[in-house]
Amino acid sequence: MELKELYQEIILDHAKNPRNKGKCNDYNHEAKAHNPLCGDKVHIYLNLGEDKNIKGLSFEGEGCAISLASASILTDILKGKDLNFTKKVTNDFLNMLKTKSKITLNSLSEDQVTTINSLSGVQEFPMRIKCATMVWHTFLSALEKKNN
Amino acid sequence: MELKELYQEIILDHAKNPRNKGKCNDYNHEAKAHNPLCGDKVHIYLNLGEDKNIKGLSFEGEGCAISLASASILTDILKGKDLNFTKKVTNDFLNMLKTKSKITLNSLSEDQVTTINSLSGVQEFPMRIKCATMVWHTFLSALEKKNN
Amino acid sequence: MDIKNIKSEFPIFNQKINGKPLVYLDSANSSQKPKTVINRMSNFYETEFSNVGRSVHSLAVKATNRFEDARDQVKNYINAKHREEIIFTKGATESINLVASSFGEKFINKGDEILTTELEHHSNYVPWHFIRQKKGAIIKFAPVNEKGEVEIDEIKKLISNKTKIIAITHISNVTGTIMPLKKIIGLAKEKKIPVLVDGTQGAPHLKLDMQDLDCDFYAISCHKMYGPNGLGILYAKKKWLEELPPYQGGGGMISEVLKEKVTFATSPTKFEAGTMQTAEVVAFSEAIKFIKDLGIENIQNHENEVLEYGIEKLRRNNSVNIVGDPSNRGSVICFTMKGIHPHDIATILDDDGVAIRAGHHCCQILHDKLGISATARASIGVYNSKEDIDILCNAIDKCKKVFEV
Amino acid sequence: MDIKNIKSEFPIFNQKINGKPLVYLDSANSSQKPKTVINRMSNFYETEFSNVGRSVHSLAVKATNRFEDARDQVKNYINAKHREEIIFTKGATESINLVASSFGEKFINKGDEILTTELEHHSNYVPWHFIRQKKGAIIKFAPVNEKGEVEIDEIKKLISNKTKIIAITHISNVTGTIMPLKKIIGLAKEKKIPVLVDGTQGAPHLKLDMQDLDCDFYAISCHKMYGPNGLGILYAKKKWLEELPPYQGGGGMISEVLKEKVTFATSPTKFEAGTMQTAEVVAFSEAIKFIKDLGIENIQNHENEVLEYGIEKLRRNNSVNIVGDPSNRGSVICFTMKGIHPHDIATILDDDGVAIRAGHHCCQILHDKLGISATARASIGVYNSKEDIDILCNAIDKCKKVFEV
Ligand SMILES: Cc1ncc(COP(=O)(O)O)c(C=O)c1O
Ligand SMILES: Cc1ncc(COP(=O)(O)O)c(C=O)c1O
Repeated sequence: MELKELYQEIILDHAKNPRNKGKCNDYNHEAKAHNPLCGDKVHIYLNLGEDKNIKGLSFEGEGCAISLASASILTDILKGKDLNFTKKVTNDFLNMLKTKSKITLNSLSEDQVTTINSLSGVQEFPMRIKCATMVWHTFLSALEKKNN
Repeated sequence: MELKELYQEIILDHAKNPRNKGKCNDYNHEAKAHNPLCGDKVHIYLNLGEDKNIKGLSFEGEGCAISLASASILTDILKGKDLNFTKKVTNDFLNMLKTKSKITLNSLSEDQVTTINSLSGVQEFPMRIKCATMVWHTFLSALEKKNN
Repeated sequence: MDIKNIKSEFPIFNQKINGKPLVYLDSANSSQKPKTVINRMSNFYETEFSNVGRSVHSLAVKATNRFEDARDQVKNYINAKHREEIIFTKGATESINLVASSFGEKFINKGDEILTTELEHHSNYVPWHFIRQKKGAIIKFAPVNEKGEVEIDEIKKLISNKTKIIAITHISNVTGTIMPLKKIIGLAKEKKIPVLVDGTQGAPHLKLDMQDLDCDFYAISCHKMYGPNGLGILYAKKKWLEELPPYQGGGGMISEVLKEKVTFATSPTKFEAGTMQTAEVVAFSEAIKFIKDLGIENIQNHENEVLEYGIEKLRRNNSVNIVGDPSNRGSVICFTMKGIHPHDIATILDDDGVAIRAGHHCCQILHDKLGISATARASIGVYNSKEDIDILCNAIDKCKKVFEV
Repeated sequence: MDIKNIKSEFPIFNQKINGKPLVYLDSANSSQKPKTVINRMSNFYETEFSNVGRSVHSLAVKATNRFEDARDQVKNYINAKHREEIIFTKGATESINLVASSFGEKFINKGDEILTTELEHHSNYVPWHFIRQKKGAIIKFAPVNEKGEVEIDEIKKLISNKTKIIAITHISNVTGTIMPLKKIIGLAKEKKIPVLVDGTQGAPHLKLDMQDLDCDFYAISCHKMYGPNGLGILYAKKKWLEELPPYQGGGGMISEVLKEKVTFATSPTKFEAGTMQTAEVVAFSEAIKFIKDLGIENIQNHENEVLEYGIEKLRRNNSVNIVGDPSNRGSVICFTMKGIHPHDIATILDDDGVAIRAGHHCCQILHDKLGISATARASIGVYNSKEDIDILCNAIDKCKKVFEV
């Protein structure tokens, strides 16, 4: 278990300067979650357009570097993308942490692949996997939960 | 632990032919007890005279050889005796099983001392001590419990 | 492993009792432990111990993984559908108390009926008695017949539209009766009545398949299954664990704790308040491995051989009266002797190194029905052999000599 | 035994964590076990195991004697007046649930008040929450001040003639505050209000004297006292054990069981339903021996030295903020770091072999009050030394490097 694998440059950057923090405009879906064992919290806001595109995507939350970076990376990469595509990325991401693989998705830029793979270091830290995955599960619930 | 010490001739005799079984005449005190772990039951009946003499003493009960013999021996030895004396014998008996001693009471006949000492073999069988003592405790409660 | 020599896996047999080899015929009370189980427990404390699920350091990670692995192994062993259906408890008694309390609190009201049998262990009656008292409910007892069986028709007769739950044993710890569970559960399903099975005596001896059995709750004591003390299991169908309120409150079982209100975690955590018996749970996975390596069918066949040999031999002894004669019997023989109280039998047998139990075996209602206050019980585990039965029978003859009957 | 070299009594330290010696600072979560305790447990299973109190054979006699001896040892160690006042449970959580349920059922009614503090562990709140829900009672929380203390005047103010019980911790597992129990109990006695002490964190560190303390209930977790998992103690004054209804129902706790009614045994059996954790109880008597051999005062002095050294050293670190500043503190330091979440601290510390815990430590109400969602906690046991603190502090500096703060 290499600490450097876990706290990579990219992760620390996202953790310290999380992208898309706050409530995005005109959000019409949202979901929240928390981890009672450690107190991490996350709240996802998203604007799903009629055209099934994620027009807006943001989060609020508190937690460790891994959970903040994961939320920041998620919002950064999935914003503006098509609904089905975001589901696929999410499943691939969750799978990556389960099976200790890396993500390879042609529709993501090389940069984006690098960014998302930066979270693969968590594989070696079983107690931290939930920190990385909680926001992705929350994103999936948000997709289901349309506000009215 | 010698089985022969436990199941002495005298004990088996009292167990098979328990003395003073049933309700004695004109009993004015009684008490009962049971051991929930093994199902042993005992019921003491006694007639305590104005003169503080135990005029009548008997028991009903179900149980193992040790408990039946103990009840039979108790009633046999204490019947007709003075209240204070019976309390003393009872305490000495209970003490004998606690401290692994033998009983020596001048006011008992040699025969009676032998009989009561036949129960001292129980000392070496800790799980059986309650079988021998329950009736003596019940006798003490009966002394306290006057019927009206 | 060879079932004929399996005794050597159990360190307890490396000793003499009153100068004689130990013949342990008290497994229905608690089974002895194979050395793999004992060693796993020490080894866990020596190298991997930490509290589970709460810390993120390396020891906690190891301990948590071992703990949750054990849950998976239990799930697989009893063929539950979901790992969340496995709750670790202190014992079968706690498992049943949990259901009686949580289910009873929510679903049992004044006048409702709890259906059970005259065969039950106090652990499958007293918890229901508490609910009867609290809620003004009624307990109905399906009667036991002279063979020690509960007839399915008797159960059918007692089911009413007030019946809220059926609580029934898998194997009687007195008569050894193996209950016709599938039929009873079938009946219950028709009426949509949930069934709790007290599996304490079933689990060590029979193949378990929760999906096939289709009961709603199944209670297990690990210490009777070659596992450690102080550990039990409650299997419960997921839908119940979602619906039932939590049982004990404390660390770990919560979702959010505020001054005004508390919300709860999902199952299994919801029902596992406070620090769990980590070492015991981890060691129990070795007990499951022990059983799986031998094969439960092989264990059952072996035990049945010993059991039948024992019953036959005791039947030939005129002074011995075997309690009950169920057509389907597992691992237990209760008996009485003319003129010798079971307590005395147990003491005399012990002098020959033979460990049995005497008393009402926590089944007072059954003993009252049978009209006897106590019985002697020889119960069989994987380590017993026909030679053990021979020694038992010789010791029984000695009882007659001591008592001159 | 030499307290400076006591680590060698604990097998867990014979290993490297990530290539470094293990520095175990998570004892408030669960303590490690000395080899005497581990060996006693194996040895008991190997040579003396049997179910207690139920059979009369030799193994059962041995096991029962060992079990009841352990009860005497607990009684003597905590200076209870009667051995019947010692109930074995699954842990402090169960001990408190037992009291909340049995006491609450009988004595708490609609509108009655339960007085507790903002410092409590979920295990000393959620069980009372259940009773609040069931009975329509009210829970009052004595506030914690900025030092992490609960002022005695605040408690005085909250006591009313509706207060039915006071439930209060001995030592906070977050701020380390040692509560002024004698004063609180004194206040309560004046008003004849019973007091339950959550002694989970007190028992491993402080001298216990129930007769002197004069509380009504005291809950202990044996696994935090160098004893085995899955075992706890409830001390309760005899008069309460006589008055309270039983908690769980099952084998062993009964007097007479009939179809219509059930009567119960006397204490302690009344509260010990089902098969007990015999091996754990027996092994726990070795944990008591371990503590007694060292002397609890020596343990306390040693731990206090390490604690004070730690607090001083952490105070000098500008990036570290220690939570609470109670004038009377035991064995626990919770802290936060600017720009680094406690979870990340714990992971980075682990890389240096340092085991701490991060989270809200089952004290969400306290964390909410402090306005922080999580803290890092280093907690001290007898095996810790000043060198451990030095390694902790170096590892903390490493956190700053990793996070470039
Ligand atoms: C049929 C039956 N049910 C329940 C129990 C209670 O199990 P435990 O004491 O392990 O909780 C027993 C054990 O004596 C039993 O034989
Ligand atoms: C103050 C306090 N109370 C209660 C508990 C609960 O103890 P257990 O989990 O052993 O039941 C703990 C342990 O985390 C504690 O620190």
